[in-house]
Amino acid sequence: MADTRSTLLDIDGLTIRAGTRDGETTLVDDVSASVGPGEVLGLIGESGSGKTTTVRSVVGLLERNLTVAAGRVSVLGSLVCDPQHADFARIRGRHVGFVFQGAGSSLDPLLRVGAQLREVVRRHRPDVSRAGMPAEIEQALAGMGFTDPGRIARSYPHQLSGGMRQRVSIALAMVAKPELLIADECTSALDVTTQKDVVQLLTKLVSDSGVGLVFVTHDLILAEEICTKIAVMRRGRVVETGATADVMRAPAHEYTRQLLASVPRW
Amino acid sequence: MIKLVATRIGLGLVTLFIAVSGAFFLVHSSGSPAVQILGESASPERVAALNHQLGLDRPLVVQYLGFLGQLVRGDLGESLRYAQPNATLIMERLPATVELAAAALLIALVVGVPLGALAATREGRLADRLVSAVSLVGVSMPIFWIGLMAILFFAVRLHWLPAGQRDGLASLVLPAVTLSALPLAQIARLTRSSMSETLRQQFITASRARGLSAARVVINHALRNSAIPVLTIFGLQTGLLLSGAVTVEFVFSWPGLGTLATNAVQGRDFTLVQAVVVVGVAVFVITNLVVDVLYGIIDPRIRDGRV
Amino acid sequence: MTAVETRRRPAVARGWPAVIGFGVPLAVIVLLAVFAGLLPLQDPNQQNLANALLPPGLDTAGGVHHYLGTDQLGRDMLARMVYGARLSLMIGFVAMFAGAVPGIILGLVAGYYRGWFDAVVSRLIDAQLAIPFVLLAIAVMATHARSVPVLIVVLAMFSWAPYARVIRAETLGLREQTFVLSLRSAGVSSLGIVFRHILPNVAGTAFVLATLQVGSVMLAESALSFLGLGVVEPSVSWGAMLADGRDEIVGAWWIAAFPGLVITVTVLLVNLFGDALRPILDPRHRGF
Amino acid sequence: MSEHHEVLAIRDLTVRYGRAGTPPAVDSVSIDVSRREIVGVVGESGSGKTSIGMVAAGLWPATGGSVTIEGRPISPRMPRRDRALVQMAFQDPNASFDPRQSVRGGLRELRRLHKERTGWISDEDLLRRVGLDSVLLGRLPHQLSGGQAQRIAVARALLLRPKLLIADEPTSALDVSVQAQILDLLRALCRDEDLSILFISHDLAVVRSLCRRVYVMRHGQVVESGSTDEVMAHPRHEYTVKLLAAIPGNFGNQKLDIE
Amino acid sequence: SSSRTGVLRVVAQSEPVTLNPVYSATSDVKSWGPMFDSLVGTDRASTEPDQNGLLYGWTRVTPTAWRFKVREGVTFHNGEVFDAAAAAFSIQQIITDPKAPLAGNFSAVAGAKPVGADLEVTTKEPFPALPSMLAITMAVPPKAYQKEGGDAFGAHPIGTGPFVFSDYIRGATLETVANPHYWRGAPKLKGVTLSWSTDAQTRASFVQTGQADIALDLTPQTLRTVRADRNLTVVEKPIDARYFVYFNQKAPPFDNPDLRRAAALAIDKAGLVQGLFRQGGASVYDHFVGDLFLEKKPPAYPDAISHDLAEAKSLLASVPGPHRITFSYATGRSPNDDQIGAAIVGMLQAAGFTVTNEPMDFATFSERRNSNTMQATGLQIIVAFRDPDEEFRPWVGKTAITKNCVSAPYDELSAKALAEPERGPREEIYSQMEDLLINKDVCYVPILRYDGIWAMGKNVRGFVPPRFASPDYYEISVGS
Ligand SMILES: Nc1ncnc2c1ncn2[C@@H]1O[C@H](COP(=O)(O)OP(=O)(O)OP(=O)(O)O)[C@@H](O)[C@H]1O
Ligand SMILES: Nc1ncnc2c1ncn2[C@@H]1O[C@H](COP(=O)(O)OP(=O)(O)OP(=O)(O)O)[C@@H](O)[C@H]1O
Ligand SMILES: [Mg+2]
Ligand SMILES: [Mg+2]
Repeated sequence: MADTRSTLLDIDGLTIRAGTRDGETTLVDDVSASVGPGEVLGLIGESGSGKTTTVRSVVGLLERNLTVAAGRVSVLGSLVCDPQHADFARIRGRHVGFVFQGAGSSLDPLLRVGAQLREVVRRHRPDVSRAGMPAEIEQALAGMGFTDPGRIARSYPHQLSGGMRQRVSIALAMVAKPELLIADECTSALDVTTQKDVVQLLTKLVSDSGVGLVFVTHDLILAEEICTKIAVMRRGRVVETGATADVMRAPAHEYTRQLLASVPRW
Repeated sequence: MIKLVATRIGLGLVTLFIAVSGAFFLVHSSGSPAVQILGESASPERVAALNHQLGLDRPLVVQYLGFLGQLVRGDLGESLRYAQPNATLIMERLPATVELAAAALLIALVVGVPLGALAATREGRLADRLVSAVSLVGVSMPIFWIGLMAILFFAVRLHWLPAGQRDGLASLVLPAVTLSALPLAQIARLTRSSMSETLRQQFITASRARGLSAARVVINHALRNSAIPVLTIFGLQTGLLLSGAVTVEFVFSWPGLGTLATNAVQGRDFTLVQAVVVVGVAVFVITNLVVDVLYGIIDPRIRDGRV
Repeated sequence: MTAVETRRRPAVARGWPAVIGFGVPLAVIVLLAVFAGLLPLQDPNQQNLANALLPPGLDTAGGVHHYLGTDQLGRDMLARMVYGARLSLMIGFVAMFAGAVPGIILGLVAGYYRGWFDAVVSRLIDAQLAIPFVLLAIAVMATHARSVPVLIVVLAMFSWAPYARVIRAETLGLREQTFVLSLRSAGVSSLGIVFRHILPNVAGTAFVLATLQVGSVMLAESALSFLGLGVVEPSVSWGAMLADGRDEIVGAWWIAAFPGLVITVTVLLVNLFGDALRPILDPRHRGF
Repeated sequence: MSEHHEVLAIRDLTVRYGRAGTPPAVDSVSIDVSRREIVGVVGESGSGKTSIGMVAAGLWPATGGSVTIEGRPISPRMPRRDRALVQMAFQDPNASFDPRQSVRGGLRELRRLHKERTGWISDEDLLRRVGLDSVLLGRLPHQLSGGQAQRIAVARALLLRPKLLIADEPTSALDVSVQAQILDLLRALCRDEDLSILFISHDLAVVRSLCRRVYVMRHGQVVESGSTDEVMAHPRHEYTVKLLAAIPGNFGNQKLDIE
Repeated sequence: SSSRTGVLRVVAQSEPVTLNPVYSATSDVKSWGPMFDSLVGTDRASTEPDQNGLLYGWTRVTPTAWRFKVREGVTFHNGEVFDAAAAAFSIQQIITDPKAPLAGNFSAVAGAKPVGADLEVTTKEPFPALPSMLAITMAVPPKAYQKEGGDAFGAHPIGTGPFVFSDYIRGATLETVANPHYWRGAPKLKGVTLSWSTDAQTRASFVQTGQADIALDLTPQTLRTVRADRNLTVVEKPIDARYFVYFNQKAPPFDNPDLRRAAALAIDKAGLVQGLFRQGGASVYDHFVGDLFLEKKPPAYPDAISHDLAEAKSLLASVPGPHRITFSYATGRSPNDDQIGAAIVGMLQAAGFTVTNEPMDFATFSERRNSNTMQATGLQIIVAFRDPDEEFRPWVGKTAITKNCVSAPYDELSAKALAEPERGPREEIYSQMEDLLINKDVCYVPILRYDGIWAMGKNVRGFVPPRFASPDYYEISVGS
């Protein structure tokens, strides 16, 4: 699993535009970032600053009216994402796990949770036998802090609470054991105890298996705790980037300072 | 469960009552079978005499109550023209119709759904337009024309298949394909529209992000989520085909229920018409039950429905 | 590493040309139908038995051109095609609407409210569908003088139920979605939810059904003509012409082929036009 | 305790999904919210918080118990006029928008419906209050970022000037500065506009800064309740203790020191 | 279905409701015909009654009583003996059973009974057409018939005919096998298998693909196809099927004879034949008598009406308008009937009438006709048996179904004709009647008569086109 290549994800000068009624607007402007094995990149920043848009472009799943206007994105060095050739299919799921923001709507409403997990395992995990399938699924759910994974596997998405759905979609991304995991606000609906379980699982994965993680969040405290480096976004641009400790203790940009100042103090 | 089935049966009976009453008053509003039995040159006196013998000169309400009474006892009555139990007449024809309709629906489904899915995934592109054009030919061309052309080409010219009559599997091909044209088009079109809707939803994007193959996403997620309108139209066709097969049965001299029903209507064979309607309703209520249960199976949210 | 390049323009961008491309021929058909009287055409009902069944071509028969040939009674096919467009388009569209409007409303209301109303509507749908169309047509036509309005009523009665059933089924699913809850919470009335929110969300399906229905209705009209229940001379309609040509299909193919062809073309145009129009009408396809 | 001092009174509420016999999602819960009060509900994922909110907003029937707002009983069958009394900001904001309706369209519809209650603010100002630009008015739900959708959901609820706002994780997708702005807005509305809030959240810091009283839920039951400071300083229930211990920054024994 | 050698596969138009000849319309003989013999035989060349059938050697004992000899040694398929009692029973059944369509034609027959070995038939009035009528009356076995009842008998019929009922799958096929004990000797065929196909084009396809040996009752439209097929023999021959128009003399506006005449003048019969049947299959039909007995030269009436649009117009103009009429006809009953109707409407319109076109299905048509609510009516009929009386009886005078052409002279002439024993003078009387009806009163306008069309494989031999109804399968053989 450990990769000899230095970068799992390399984003270079990414610019994304949206076609709107009054011409084009730029949603993501010249963004660069990289993630190596065992690294956790925290993508933080203002709501609407383009975090989701940036990370979705990595797997080639932008909304229809958005286009990549400039820049390069490479995943796992040799695996190249070229929208013209729709090569994303090779990396999606298997090499890059992706947890969508709004986990509630990223589950198929008509399939039981277990069936959705099974589908992914079957696709990406040839090592899991038929007989081992239920155990694998229960394990993936248990890892997400579910005490009753059997019941969850038998439930339909609408029978779960918001936090439960969010955990299910993390499990769906993790169960394929990808080298790079992109998690877009994956803990936002979790209570702190559950959040703790999930975050611990993620950090364990990073440190033990050398997985790279892109962690999009607005929770600065959480970011500080788990990220090795941080990129702060505002209005489509990365305003500040660096090692977590540096950014947190000595924010260079005015916006970062402002952000840190408004963290509710415990 | 038992309660559900019981209510269903109850509702089915209501449908039966409405349809059968409707049919009763509709047929009785026009003409009498007596002239059909007695031919062109029958005198009014003889027509009246036969009407009397058939009990058609009784007040309508009396006839209606008599008919309902019979129905309650599970008796479909006796055909006025054939002088045979309607049940027998219908059962003679039902297998042929079921065979034809099932084959046609199967073709419509097996061809229509993939076509619609293909069109939806290629929305606005050439493949989409082609699928539209091809599938629509089925809705816009008269069935008799398709049927006759099929006969002239595949039976008379090429001698590949028989020109009609029910005689083995080969004879089923042309009528079934002809009959499938309309449902095929409807199914393809609805699959396309419903699927293009589904493909826009986030969970589809999410499935793709999970690395599932395009085919898998379409088959396992998009199709299922688009299935309800398709299923509905499918259920509708099951019922419509019973009487909708008339033209095909006509062109291919297929000994099905459609011809019997049309002849019954045209010959004003009241009791037979009513019996056919009863059978139609029965088929309908059953398919409807299945379809409604399937809604719930396909979409668990409907099953757990909010109030 | 390859540059990440601009994505292909979405299909929507090609919407308008398609709308125009399919809309213009459709408009031409409609205009021809409307202004048939102003065109240098023969009387569509002028019989000339001596010139019956002339094949299409540029030849002249008795000083008159019959470019599309003549029918069994020697009437000019071209004139009949143009005049027939009037009634056919009217029947197609009016019957489609007359079926669609009640069908969609009933389907929406039944699917949304469920309960007794749904039970009643569902029973009616089933009952309607279980009664053979011919029976209905014969009964109505036998008790009413044959006229275009009566014909349209019959055809509408034939077409409302499929809408109702399909729309009801879709509504059943939509009403369980969170946004409906949110609207309820805002105090939006059930009718408001049904017509302002559920309706736009089932419009795609309704649209497809309706465009399909235009063709089915024209063909159903033809079937009625064949049973002797359709439009009556001197009215001309494509469906009736098709029925007339039914027996001649081998010997004098043009009598059925031309009306068949225009029905096919019209239905195709209506559907393709609808396909092209739908993304433009649907806010979500517009991209902003 | 007179009913009339309470804006929201939930008594012995039980909510059960599916067949009788399955364990209830909400089990005999009582919650009160007084005028201008912000009451927090925290608890484990799946503990029944949203379920309570749904019932209290009159969107889901109670299996047992009662809910009243200003003395008026709440149920899915309540009169339409009363609906404006209680508004809910949904946990999954995106799913709570009609996918075919623009932001402006949604607001316009509410204005038409409740003319007398919605005149207090223009669309532009409303969006500004929740920190959003008015260009978003023309957007469709799927074109909003997560945080934007969430704020619009809150704004939409506030537009009707409800007596009670049920806010289900209203700031979970917001960055801290925006979050602070929203919390300030909520506080201001409670102070000036006679609003009361049932604030469902998992963010204990937010709850502590916003709510005077808090209910802690687990497995469908209220395991602890009382003044926020009290509960957070001296948690009695074992689960509350766990909860507090799990706050990021509290674990790993690193006290945060942010300035 | 592969052809069993020696079995003739026939595809007919419509499946009868019953195979009981007593309950069947005469046209259904195409289906049950092979199993039955008519009481009186028919000469194949002249199509007149002959002396070679089950009954022969008849004499008219009084103007209203007939005596027939009964052929001996004939048995029904079930072994029952055919005798005078059986013949009497077969006639009696038609007279007494209200479901017997032929009863109308038998209204003049009082009864039949065996007298010794002979059969005696008595009529209420002189009825010269009796032998012709018995030529369409089938012999049924009294014992079996009474035991089963008419309805059950129709499910597995028993006759004396050359073929024996074998199997019947309703809607699909009716199989019969050769009767080795047939009284005229065993037939050449091993059997006849019937199937039905409503669509003429499909019937034609069946003989083209070899799925059937003979297709009955093809339409003019199919002629081109079958004629072009070198593997087929096509036979076209006039049958006794005709189309006519009648007016309601009792109700305005056709109570005015000038209007009736104008309408008759407006109809271009030759045009109809030429335009609608140009590929063959119809001829102008002008007279009852002459056309019924084609061998005879039709009489020329001095007042005969022939197509003259100008005269029609001027005649119409002389009557104060408006001339609003409704032309009603049944469709789907005979070749081109919808087209004929529409064409006549067009012709009437061209003459200056304002015409409402009223096509309808047959049941509605019959209802309306019987209640006499139609002004001008088009109708096709196939005469059941060839006698002038058959033409007049249902339409004219006191026996008419519609009371359109009712006046004393008709009844007087009719009585006179029936009483006339000699054929020649009798036809004279009918000629007078027809002149009155068609040319003077203009109550009835004969339009056209159409041909029967049959197509068969080259291996079918011995086919003789029938005047109506069924081919005689007895004489047919199939080669290989
Ligand atoms: N399809 C679209 N068309 C036009 N604008 C869009 C579209 N999708 C998103 N946007 C806009 O792009 C900007 C960036 O959105 P994005 O979802 O990337 O933000 P984000 O950083 O993830 O915010 P949040 O933290 O609130 O989720 C926002 O202003 C949003 O309104
Ligand atoms: N429609 C439903 N059908 C069946 N069970 C349901 C349904 N909705 C919720 N549940 C169950 O009820 C319980 C409580 O759910 P609820 O959504 O109220 O939790 P919550 O406290 O809001 O959790 P979270 O913080 O994760 O959003 C959960 O166990 C959930 O699985
Ligand atoms: Mg986002
Ligand atoms: Mg919740």
